[in-house]
Amino acid sequence: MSILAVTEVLVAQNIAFAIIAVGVVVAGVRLVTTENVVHAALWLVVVLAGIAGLYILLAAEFTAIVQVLVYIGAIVVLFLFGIMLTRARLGEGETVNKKMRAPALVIAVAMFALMAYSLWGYFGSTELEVMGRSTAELGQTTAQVADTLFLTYLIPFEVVSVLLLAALTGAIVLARRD
Amino acid sequence: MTVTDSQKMAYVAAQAADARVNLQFETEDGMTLNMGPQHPATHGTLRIVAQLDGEQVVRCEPIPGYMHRGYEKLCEVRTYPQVTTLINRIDWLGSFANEVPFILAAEKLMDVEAPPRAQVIRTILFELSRLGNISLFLGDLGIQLGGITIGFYAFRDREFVLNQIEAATGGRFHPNFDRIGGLKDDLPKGWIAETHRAMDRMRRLCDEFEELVLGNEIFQARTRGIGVIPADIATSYGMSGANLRATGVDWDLRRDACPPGLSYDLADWKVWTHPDGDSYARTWVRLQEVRESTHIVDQLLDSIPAGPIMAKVPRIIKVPEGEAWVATENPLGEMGYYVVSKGDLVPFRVKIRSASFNNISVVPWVTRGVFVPDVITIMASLYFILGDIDR
Amino acid sequence: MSELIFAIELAYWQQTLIKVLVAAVLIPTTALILGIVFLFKMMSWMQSRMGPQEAGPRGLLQLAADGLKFLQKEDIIPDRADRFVFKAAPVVVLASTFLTYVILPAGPDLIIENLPTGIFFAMAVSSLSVVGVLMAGWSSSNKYALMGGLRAGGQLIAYELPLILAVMGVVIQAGSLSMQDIVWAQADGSMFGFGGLGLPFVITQIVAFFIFMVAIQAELTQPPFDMPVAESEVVGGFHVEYTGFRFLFFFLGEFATAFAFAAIAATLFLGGWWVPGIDPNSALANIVGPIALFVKIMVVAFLIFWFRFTYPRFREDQLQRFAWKYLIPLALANITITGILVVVL
Amino acid sequence: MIRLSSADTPTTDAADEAVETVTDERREALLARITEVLGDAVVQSHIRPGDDLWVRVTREAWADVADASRNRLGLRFFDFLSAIDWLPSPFGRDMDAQEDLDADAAAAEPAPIVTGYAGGDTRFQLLARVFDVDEHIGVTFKADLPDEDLSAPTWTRTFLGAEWHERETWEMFGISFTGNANLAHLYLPGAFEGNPLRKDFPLLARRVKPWPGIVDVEPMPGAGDEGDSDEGGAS
Repeated sequence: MSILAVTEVLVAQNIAFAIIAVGVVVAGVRLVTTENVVHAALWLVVVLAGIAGLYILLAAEFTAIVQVLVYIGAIVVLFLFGIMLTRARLGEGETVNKKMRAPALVIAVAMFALMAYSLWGYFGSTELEVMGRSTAELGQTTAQVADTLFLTYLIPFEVVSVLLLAALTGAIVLARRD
Repeated sequence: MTVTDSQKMAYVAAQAADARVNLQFETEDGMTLNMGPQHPATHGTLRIVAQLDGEQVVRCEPIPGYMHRGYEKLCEVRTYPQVTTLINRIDWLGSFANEVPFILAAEKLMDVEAPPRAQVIRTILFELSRLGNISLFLGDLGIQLGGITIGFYAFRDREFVLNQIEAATGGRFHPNFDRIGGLKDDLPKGWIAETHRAMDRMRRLCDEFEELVLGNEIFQARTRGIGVIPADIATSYGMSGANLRATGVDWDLRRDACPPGLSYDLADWKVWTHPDGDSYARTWVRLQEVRESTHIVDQLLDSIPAGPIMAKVPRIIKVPEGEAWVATENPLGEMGYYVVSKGDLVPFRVKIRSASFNNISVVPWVTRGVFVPDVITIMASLYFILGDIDR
Repeated sequence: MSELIFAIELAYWQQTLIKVLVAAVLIPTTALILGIVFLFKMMSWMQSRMGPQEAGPRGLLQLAADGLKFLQKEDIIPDRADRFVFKAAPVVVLASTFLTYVILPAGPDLIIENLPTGIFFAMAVSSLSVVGVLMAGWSSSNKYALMGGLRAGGQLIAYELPLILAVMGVVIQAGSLSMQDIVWAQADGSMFGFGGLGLPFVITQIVAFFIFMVAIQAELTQPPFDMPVAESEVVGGFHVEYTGFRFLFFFLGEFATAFAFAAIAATLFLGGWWVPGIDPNSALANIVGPIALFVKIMVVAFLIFWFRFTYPRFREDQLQRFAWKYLIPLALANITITGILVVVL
Repeated sequence: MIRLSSADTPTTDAADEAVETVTDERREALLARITEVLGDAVVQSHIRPGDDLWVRVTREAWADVADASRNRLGLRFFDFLSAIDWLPSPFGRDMDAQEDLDADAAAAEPAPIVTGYAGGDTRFQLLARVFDVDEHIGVTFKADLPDEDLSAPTWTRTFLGAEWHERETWEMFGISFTGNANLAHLYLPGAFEGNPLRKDFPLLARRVKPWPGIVDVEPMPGAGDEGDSDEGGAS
């Protein structure tokens, strides 16, 4: 595979990928096994940051930065906010219902298999030709993303915005009692 | 004393907030926040327990007593001249002012009166301790609100007043200078001119405060309409001093019920009131009070009569039987001593009525439904000295 | 991407190492510079403080005294604190600052990494510090710390939006997210057909500059937006339990972040390293650039600290109201007008 | 209203008396109004011309006094509320240095309880002061409390500020106030026993280390220890 082409940059990329991937997996496992909700949220930060790192390795800077800004900067912070503001019981002592572990495992494995199969089926034979091509040619610069979003997919984009706005308004109406 | 429409509205709003808060208090248990005894906002060891709903105060109770020194008991075993050493430490920022009402009460019981020169100098020193005290209030309010610059200015300019007190009495903080029947010493040379200069500095500090803090939009947003105390609540709690005048009650003991022994009528000055009763009003009234105080001092400095500074009093002071109540307008408000004498060397009973005690007892009433930061501004604008609460 | 550092060809790993070292040295240095110039000298003159005017020659020893004091303090971790999170929090805050330095251009070739999405990257990583602050507030097992952390979180989120929206105006006008391109756009611009002075965006984007300055003041949790650390309310807020070296981390982070934000403001609105009269393509620009940038940073930092020493503090809800009711609509209006003008002109 | 000159200036005596008569009338009028409003509740009164007015009321009418003061008499300003323990020395002075007690031998044996202005029959008396902020005149109210039942109706229904004063009086004198639900310690620690301001409460600091008191003051030659205090050296 051409990804393993012997250039310094690619070696570095592969090493970085290995480190980040291992980190993400470990953090993901810790995320679901830890009993402390705040710790879980913090492990989520590690997972999301690692994935942002992977995006950068794939030359998708814009996606990576959006990942950091939206997921870490906003969503996880909201999680932490919610956990700290409410009186969620922290730490041990909580009796977690473990009966559903086996079905959950089955579903998780099935889901993974499905996604892996479909991705492999669709992209399996495509070769990413990285060498000698800039990100611009790969169609991943911010300008190109913006062009695609606001020209080709303008209608879906606006529909999604309206939907989110409606959801937001609805949430506020439900949450406010006075 | 008139109740303005805004006060009525504020009162109604407070009642409504009260009802709502009561409901919340019954239905959910919020977080309890313990401010103090060691907390930067309590300047001293006052403990404030606040029951919170989010950052809103459901119930807030000040708990004094961490510095109670039992002065009323101790006064019963001190001779009359010794008592002034103790009571100096009640309001430690305006120490000389603490001595005056007690000395006046003793003079009243003994039917002695200080010579005119002593009376005027006593009044000047009284006002100087007011300046030393309230100038620090101006700085402290800034510090509590996060604008620490004015705090340093206040400390800087307060030095000039303290220097004058020190030059005249020998004590920067605790002069112990007032005597039954007069004063310990006469003024040093050049003191009058130097004090005029210090008054100029204080007026400049007032201008700086007005520009830097009082006129600031953020400051106004933090204090206007916050901590509104209507006039009838204020009198019911016995609030006094600038806190009472900020509710529109035109009452100043210096002007209206000045006890014999102080010569405020030699000066031409004005008592300022403010109709709003909020934190801003209290600050504003205090600022004007400092300005008026500098004018009083300036005028009295120019009208010090010649003569002795001590009346004829016996070497060993035995106070005839009787009871006397003397209250003066101290920096923090009305400070009074109810002295019961049995013709002994020591007072039989001394009830110390300190201003902050009454002023702070209003806190549970006024902090209902406010936010935690507002507790800080309200406490700061009510202005208390811990020693004045705990005695 | 600049492959050259003063025209010396280096291997990738060597470049990376040098860049990391430069950033690692820059952070404490800049924090110290701001600390000495503004916190000690300017503040002591403005507030007539004694210590920094008197200690040592010209009062310069005050910083050494304070630094020594921090270092010899006992490292206390509260008994019931979440130890790991407690220890990690200052590092997270400092890391976010560290990452911001990556995209700061100090000259045509002096930049650690010229990302095409530079300013966007800076906004993203600066939002990371919220996580560190929340970690610190939560793990201290202290009510004041928790309140301070929550306040900081709410405040930083509320001001992220006006910050980014203010930047958008500049980005629309420059037509790029890259910091270098923004500098170039200002260098190439012209005022009423006169190109000699270029076009610093502070002229066309004065509204955005105002919003940006207000927002970074809030991001830095400085007065008048210092509710998260207000000592008279929450006694230092999220770092109330931190002592000694760990506190120093927060302290350094605060000043280094102030420097970074001042640098971003200088780059976005004042032309960054570019000086009128010096050819931006020449090697001279690489030498004059850092100096020019530094001067501009000091001007912006002066504004930041001037506000800090002048204003009293808002209340938390007033701050939120200010952000949502005034700053964000203003920023949106600014973007709209800029967008229209860019299309029309 | 302010006497300016010192007492030894003879010219102002006439002016002094004139002032006293005026204020006297004001206080007489106030006393008449108080008597009219309170009726039988007023037990005894005392006026010190030009100075103050003392009114002793019955304990039962204590709460009505507050209500009448604030709502009918215009005495709206609450000054303070406290109590006096009239138990005389030497019980109050047993912590004095022995030298002082020897020097003051006359006071060494318990004297009968003598109360102050407006009289009194009991050892404990309540003491409270209200003020009229418009007319600038104040009244000190007193009420006798029998030893077997040291309690009085609360003032907090009328004067909100009385709560802290009543708490202080409760812990310092052991006087309880019916109707004040919040009689908790204000100054003293929760487990404190005793009522410090009672005259028979020993001041332990004095017991441990006697205060030198007046012994270190050299008596002036000719200054009589029992004589009236008018003679003696001026300084």
